[in-house]
Amino acid sequence: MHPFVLWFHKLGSPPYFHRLAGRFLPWLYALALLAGAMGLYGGLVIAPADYQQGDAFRMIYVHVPCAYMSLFAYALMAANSFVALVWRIKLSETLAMASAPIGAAFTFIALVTGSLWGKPMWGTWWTWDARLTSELVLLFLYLGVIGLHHAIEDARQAARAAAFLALIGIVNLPIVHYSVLWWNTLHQGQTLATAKISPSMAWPLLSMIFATQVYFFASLLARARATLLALEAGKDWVRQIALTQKVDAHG
Amino acid sequence: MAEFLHMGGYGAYVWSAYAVFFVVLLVDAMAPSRQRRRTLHDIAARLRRESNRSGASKIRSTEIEGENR
Amino acid sequence: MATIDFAEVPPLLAARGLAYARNEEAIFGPLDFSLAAGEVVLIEGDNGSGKTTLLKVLSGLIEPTAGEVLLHGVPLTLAKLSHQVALLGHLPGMKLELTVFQNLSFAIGLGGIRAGITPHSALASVGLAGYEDQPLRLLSAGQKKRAALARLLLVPAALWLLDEPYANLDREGIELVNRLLALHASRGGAALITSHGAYAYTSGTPRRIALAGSSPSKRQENFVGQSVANRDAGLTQRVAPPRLTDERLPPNAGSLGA
Amino acid sequence: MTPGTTMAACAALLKRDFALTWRRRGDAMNPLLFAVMVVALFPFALGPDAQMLERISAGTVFVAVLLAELLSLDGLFRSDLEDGSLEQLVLSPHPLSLLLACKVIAHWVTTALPLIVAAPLLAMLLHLPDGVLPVLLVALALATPLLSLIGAICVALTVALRRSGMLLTLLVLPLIVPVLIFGAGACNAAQVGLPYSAPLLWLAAWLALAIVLAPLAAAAALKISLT
Repeated sequence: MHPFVLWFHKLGSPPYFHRLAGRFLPWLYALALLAGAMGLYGGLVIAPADYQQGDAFRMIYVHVPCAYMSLFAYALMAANSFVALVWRIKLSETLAMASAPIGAAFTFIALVTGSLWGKPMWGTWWTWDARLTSELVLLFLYLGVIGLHHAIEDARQAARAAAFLALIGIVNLPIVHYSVLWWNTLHQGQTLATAKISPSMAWPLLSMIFATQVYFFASLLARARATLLALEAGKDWVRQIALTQKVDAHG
Repeated sequence: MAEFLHMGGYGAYVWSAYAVFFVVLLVDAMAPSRQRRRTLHDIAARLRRESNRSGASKIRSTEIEGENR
Repeated sequence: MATIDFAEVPPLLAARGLAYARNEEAIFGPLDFSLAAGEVVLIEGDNGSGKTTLLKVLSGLIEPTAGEVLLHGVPLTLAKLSHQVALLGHLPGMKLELTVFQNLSFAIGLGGIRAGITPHSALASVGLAGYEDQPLRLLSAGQKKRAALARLLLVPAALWLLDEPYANLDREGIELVNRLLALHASRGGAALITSHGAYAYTSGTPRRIALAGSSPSKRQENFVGQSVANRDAGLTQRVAPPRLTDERLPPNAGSLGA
Repeated sequence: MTPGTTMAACAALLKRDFALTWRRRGDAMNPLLFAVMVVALFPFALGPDAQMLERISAGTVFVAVLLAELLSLDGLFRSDLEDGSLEQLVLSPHPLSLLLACKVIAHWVTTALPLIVAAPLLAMLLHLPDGVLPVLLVALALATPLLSLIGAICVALTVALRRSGMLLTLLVLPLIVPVLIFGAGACNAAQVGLPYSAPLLWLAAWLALAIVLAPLAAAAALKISLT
């Protein structure tokens, strides 16, 4: 077998993944914090106020990365769900289900910050804009996946059922988006000014997007590690960890 | 500094947005380690229960373990 | 039956290393056994020893965690399952609101009908003649069981999987089940039946498969299958000693040192 | 031994489900009653102003009908699961997707069709203009089977749960947003004199797609939740 394929198989084994992810985790968290700090400094301090929106535009540095990550997390969840359903790989099930709460968190932030941004800019907390509505539907989809996953007792069956729902959702998302777009243009035209963004405003945004992306992977790995421990509770490698942790706690 | 916090009159909105961002992500970041601690605690408790119970059937278990190998 | 060379023909049903686990907790297995046409095998085990789950796995309803089920030597998948297996579980699989006849004709529509039998004759042979137009909910528990048995007679399945068929039945009913099983076996069918041992299974001792109960001492004694008269020498019928998984091993038994 | 044909199996299943609905015909009227009550509540909440009711009529009827159907969806496989018939369906040698399609058809005929028949009455309560009524009926005829098909997938995913009502709603609602938008949108367009054929055609296209794919998805989902 090709060495890469071999490595991939090895990665699929829970103990190996657990060890490897554990080694990466601190670095990922550190990188996310660093990039986040850089982006925030650039966004809040260095970048000039927008000539139209004033300082309100600074919400872009949390809103846009979260909105982007809400879609990215869903895409990753759906991809892992597909692998989990077709090849029944335990790690993929775990990763798919670990993506859901993080994605839901990002979606929630995107909605709330969007609302906070909309109030001073459009004069309203909420508008039935295509993007906002799609984001709301996305949140419902996430909640559905999480709800289904928690409702079914058998852990692996729960993951498979929720993964199936995630796949149906990804078919549904573009349909929702375009139908809302169509519905919205029929009722009211809303045009958002798409001004070109200056470099001093752009690089903090990129830095923040990078930070949320790295944070997402860190949180994903941490969640997947915790879930794998519960899934493999009967296995020797988990018991060893449980015992050594206990020793640590006492000594 | 006050001017920085004021954010040109949008301070309340901007800082609420950032607060939501950090609070939600902080909760999210705490969740895995909490779950991990709980799982390990449960497993350790189960191991303790089993070792208490298994004093009598120790010999048989080793026999079957031998068959397994 | 004697003319068939068992060494050549694959057994009707074979299980190889069959095991099922839920949430990493072993429900049963690994099990190895086979079942030839004309055989009736009793699966024994205490409550919770995985009898019902075993039947569901054998029927293809749920997939085993390890091992495989072979039907006529071909791996069983739900998609390939065709008119071979009839499962009678704890639930009747019938509608209380509908009449006995409506229920049976639905079963026939779904599974087809065995040659030379009608719903009426099937009902007569389970002692329910005259109950055709009675809604199922008006029947007693034992009569419902008999109606479910009539369904088995009608459907052209070679392998019967009966979960606690003796439950809710009086002495006469138990004899009826045994008679039906003997009839089915004599026609070249086979049956696996479960029992937790509280009922008298009479009329010739069938071969037995014991599932691991929860107490280890019992398990040591009764895992060996007893053979019946029509078992052929060409078949290797082995019931593996039920293995303990890591789950049930005490930590000081060496499993952690691995 | 005579194995039954798939056609015979589907016919038997349809016949059984219709017979069952007939036996429980009291319960079968519940969705209809629910829709009537929901529609009747709107004038109480918004006031009897005929013009305003006219404006919201198509959308209200649509929402009421979809909610009523959603309410009945929970029971699509419930009784079959409880008495073991669902296992027999899964174990039957015929394609599970076709059998599930038959169950969806039976469900649609027994719950959605009465709702569509009653839609003119609901529309009249809210002063829907007579000219829009045909559009409403066509839109409902396209949207309700879509809801039944999409709902069947979600019901199949939640069937093994003891209490699935709220979760089922959470799963179904985001999936039927487009159906609602296009169905009610067509009626609203007709009401203000705009062309309404495009949304209806979209609905028809999705229905065609769902008829093919949804039973397959529902069968796959059911197999996951029964393991």
